[in-house]
Amino acid sequence: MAAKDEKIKETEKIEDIFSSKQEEEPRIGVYICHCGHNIAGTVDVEKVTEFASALPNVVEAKHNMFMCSKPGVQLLKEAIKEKGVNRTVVASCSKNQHGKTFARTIEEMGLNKHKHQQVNIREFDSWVHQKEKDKATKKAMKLVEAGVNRARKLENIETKKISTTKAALVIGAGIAGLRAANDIAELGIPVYLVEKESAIGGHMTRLNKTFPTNECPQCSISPLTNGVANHPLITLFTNAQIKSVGGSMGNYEVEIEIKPRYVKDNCTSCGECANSCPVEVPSEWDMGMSIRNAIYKLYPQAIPATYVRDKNSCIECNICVNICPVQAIDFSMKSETKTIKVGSIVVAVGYDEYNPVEIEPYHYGKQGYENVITQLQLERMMSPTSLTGSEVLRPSDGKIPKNIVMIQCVGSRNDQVGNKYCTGVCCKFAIKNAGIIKDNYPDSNVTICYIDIRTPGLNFEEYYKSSQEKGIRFIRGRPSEITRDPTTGELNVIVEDTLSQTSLMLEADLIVLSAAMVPPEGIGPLGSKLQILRSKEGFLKEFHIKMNPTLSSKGGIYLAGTIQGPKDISETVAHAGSAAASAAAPLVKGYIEKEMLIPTIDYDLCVNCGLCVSVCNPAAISRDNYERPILNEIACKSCGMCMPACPTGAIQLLNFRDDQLLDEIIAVSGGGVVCND
Amino acid sequence: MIKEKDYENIVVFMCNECGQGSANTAGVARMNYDPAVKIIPVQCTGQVGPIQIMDALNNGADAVACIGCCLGACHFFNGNILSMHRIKLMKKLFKELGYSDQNINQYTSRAAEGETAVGDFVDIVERLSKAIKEGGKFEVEC
Amino acid sequence: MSDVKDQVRKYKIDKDFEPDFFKDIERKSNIWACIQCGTCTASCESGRWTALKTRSIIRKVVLGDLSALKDPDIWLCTTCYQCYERCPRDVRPTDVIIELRNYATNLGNISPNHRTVVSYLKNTGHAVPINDEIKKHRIELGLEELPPTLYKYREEKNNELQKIEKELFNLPLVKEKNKKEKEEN
Amino acid sequence: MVKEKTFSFFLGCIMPNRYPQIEKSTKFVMERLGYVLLDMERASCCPAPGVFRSFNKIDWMVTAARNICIAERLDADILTVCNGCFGTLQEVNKHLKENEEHRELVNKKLKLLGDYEFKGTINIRHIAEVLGFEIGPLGIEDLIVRKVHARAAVHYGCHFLKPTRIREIESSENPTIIEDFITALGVESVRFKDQLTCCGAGGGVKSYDGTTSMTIFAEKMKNISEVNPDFILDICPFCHLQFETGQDYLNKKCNFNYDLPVIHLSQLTAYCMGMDQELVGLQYQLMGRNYEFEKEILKNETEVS
Repeated sequence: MAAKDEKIKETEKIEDIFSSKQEEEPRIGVYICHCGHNIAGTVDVEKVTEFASALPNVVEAKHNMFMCSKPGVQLLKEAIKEKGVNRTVVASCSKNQHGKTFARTIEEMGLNKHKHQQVNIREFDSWVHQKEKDKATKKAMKLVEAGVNRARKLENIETKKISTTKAALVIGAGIAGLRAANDIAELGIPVYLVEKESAIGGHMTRLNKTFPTNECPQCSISPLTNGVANHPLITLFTNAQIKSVGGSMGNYEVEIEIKPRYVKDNCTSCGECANSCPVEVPSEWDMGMSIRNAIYKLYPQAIPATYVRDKNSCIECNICVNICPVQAIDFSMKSETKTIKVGSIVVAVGYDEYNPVEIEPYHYGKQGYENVITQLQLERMMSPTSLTGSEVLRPSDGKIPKNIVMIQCVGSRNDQVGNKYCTGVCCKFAIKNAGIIKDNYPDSNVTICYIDIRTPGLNFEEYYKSSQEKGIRFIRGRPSEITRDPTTGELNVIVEDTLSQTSLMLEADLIVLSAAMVPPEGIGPLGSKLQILRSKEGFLKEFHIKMNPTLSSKGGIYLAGTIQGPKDISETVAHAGSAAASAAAPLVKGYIEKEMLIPTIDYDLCVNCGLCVSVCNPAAISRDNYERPILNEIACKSCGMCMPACPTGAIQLLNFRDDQLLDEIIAVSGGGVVCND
Repeated sequence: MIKEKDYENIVVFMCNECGQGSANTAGVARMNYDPAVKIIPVQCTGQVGPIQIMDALNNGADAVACIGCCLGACHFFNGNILSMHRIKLMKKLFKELGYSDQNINQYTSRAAEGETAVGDFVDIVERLSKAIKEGGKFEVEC
Repeated sequence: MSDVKDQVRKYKIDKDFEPDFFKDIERKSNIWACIQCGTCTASCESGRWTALKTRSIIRKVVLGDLSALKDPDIWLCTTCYQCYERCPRDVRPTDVIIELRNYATNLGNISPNHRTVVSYLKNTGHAVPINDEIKKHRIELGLEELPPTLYKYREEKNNELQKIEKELFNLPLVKEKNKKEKEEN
Repeated sequence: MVKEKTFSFFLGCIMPNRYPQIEKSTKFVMERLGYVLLDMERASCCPAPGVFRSFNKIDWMVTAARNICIAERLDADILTVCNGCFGTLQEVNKHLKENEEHRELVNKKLKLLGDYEFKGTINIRHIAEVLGFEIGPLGIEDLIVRKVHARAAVHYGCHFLKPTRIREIESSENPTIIEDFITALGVESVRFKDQLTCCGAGGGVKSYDGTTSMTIFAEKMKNISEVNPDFILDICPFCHLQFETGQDYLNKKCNFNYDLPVIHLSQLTAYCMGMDQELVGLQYQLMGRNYEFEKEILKNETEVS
């Protein structure tokens, strides 16, 4: 016992050193709530009150039937007014339920709201120990003591108002980016829209049809593309990318690099230049399913309609320069850099189709396996503007295939290639394309080899059923390989129909791989420029998977669409709309309120090791020119992870300082005042 | 099982989100658990360092645990994983020093399911009894 | 018409499975995560000609169906590792089959041919022992009559061949019938 | 450090006891290439990865570890010419280097067999890997005295490349190591259907159920005969045995008329490096006894030796 007392004395000594920081003597008011019978039925509130009143620095201890009621709150007000109470401890329900009520009350009385300490003796005590009343009472005492200990050293925490720049940046002009840009602009906020391709529209404009209604994606998206292109508040940068990002939540400064098109804006999109261009290269946009010239338009309905010159494949014969009726072509154009100031950033850079070369048994892209294509290639082949005239033809010989086999889960659900996730849309688009082929070529045999068919949600199971009714053959089994007979060149798909336990060798004229959605190329550098985190799959990580799927790891930067994870078009649009609303909110309001619950850095103790920098997820701590850590108060998320990382204890989160936590720990771990039963 | 008088105080650091959330849910559902379990609210389990854990043990706590969000659902991205690694290291250290590593633990829980928190508490007690049985429980010499 | 009493139960009940039997199997968690996609069966060269269905074997392990151990099919795997290479969930079916064969061996399910191979190893140190014709060939080729392997040193005192014979691959002699089988009989 | 340009030559079972000509060829090739081959005295069966591993994994590891220990004493990497031996030794070597628990267990059991302790100081090499990568097609070009003009059906076998994550040699779906090498010897590789499937012998199937083994093999032979090669080239004596006895079996039991010579990579390389056809030993084999290589002489043998 004596040893314990000594220890308390020792800690008091340390407290003395710290208390020199304290401006005022703590005067604590403790209030125990009965919560009707909820607390008082189990915990002996009078005993607890008695115990609390004997604790050091407590000037008043009372109990009340309902602390959250008007008379209860009045107790607080009177104590502050009459007894000079400057810290309050209320032992009642959880912080989330009425903690704020009491904090607001003391704020009304002129105290800082962080001077209130809420102790939960209902959810954490009376409700879970109803049968052990004595123990519950004892526990309540300990918890109240902990609360009082904690209250003793509570500091003032100010709330700052940060004004925001009323403009937003949207990166990526696919369906997600367009939706987000449009929604933000409709709220009256200027938007900068940056697209790396020469035209806006993204993957959706590549598709032939969209499920489940088989409607034309070009028709669905064109009102949006036209609307965005003509919106007075939207500034469009095509052929552009992000160079650097500075600043923090509410006020970002972004450098954008715009690559030259080599065609001026007075282009009338007549197409004379492309017709006369002697260079022909496979079109990346069409996944190699068509040919484009060195000067070209991404697709016929492209917006902006201005042509663009591909400098790498151009042979500079100058034919186009001379033939252009409006002299729009100018090879001397240079890339330029623009700096913009924005309050919020929406990242909507979309996805890439997985490249199946990694899955060697399927021999995708190998010589002799030209008839193995991906779904996106099939979409381009079937699209109205394709080279084949929207006919499905075998790439090897241009004949109409009789037997078509689709292979699901290529690059999805595969530990070996590192993509453990299910892309979730492949089943739907394979069913869609299989159905379209079956409609157009009723004599063809279409087989889909799947592991599981995943078509949840309204209309999709019906869509699946209708495709079954069309006579598409579904085989449950993942093909092990695509074999090629070296003498005849015929392809076979080897698969087990697991439902009938038969090994099959399917003849295939055309094999379509339903490749996964993967994070787009170049997302790593973009992520590090924005200083936001990525998930282990490579997509950008959302703030919380359920409650905040559009905010990124950093305040003020939001995610829209498939960059957060694979999604279909309707999910993407919904996600982008939500991102737009979140991104616009602080800009419409004009300011952000932030409680400065932040760490302080004691530079006398700091050894510049940088460990706090490495653990700080929102990248709020960075190093200055002298390698010292400096805190960006606005970016800080008050998690306190930097605290244990610090080897010298130089960095301390306000109100969660080591010594403040110690006081609380002493009480609950049994080292504090001994309470008698 | 150990007798109740063998231990008095189990200190549980619970994070602001799923940790305290699950304890609140357990309370609302009136689930019973050991009164020795006492919760200290923190911002994130990543905030709890060896200092706090040793403080608790030094001041008489019989067992210490950190309860955070599920892996992949930490509201501050990887505080729970950081804490997990930290406690793993501490366990290793305890073992090397000759103490049982069973009385410091890291758990996760789900705010919507009070059972997860209560399950964690039960496990803490079970492990503590193991530590006592092994005879290597960390104790302050005073 | 056969008597109703004579009918044998064709469905299985929970008691027929022993889910804990394979609890020590290596990489258990991976095996449990099998999605039954059939890549292994489709890859299986042996399975194209025999009743071997790798996927069903893995399924039986997951369920704890011990009939997998009595199944002669597990001995038809040529360990070509094609399934091992292609499995999207990294189950490594070849290793699972080898483990099953270990379990089956412990129960005494070993074919007489395999016992002969083991006896060769124990007697000569080789799975394929030398014969007189080959000895002749060796001399013609200018090699030593006997390769410098254990067999050459079999006459040595306290030779290691005897130690190997004593210590390794001591297979259970008779097929032990487990309780259930006895009951059924 | 292990000795450079020196190998402990692991014989295994089938090569010394059935095909001594492969042993002869390998010694010839390696000596010509300037390597020293050390005899591994008292080595045993590797033991075979299909059969013996199926009975008792630990005993399998112990026997293999014993062989590795013999080479560790010689302080030289092991050279094998057999996929089975390579499979066993490489896998056990790698596994025991990584898995402490098994290493202790195996070392405990090794004590019962003699003064052995697995230390993990050496690596296991396969002749095809040494020839194909270390020497390489460019390296061999200057050393050969004649080229063979022929079309070969190359059979890789299974355990040389697979499992790729343990072997770490090359892709198992599109390997080219042997093709690249034999092109330098003048031999053209012909692709045939299902080239990379098993010969049907492994995994103890040949001893367990000869009929299944032969069924798998018959399909293989059908695919090979369709492209009509001059000979079958393999890198494993067990596959060699299967190709030899299998053709014989099919001829006798199923009225086929196969007579394709089966040649190990060592034999072909030795012949190209100047070994007499007599010593290549086709006359001792069951198939293609009278096969003559269609050769192109590049230089006189004396120039080389």
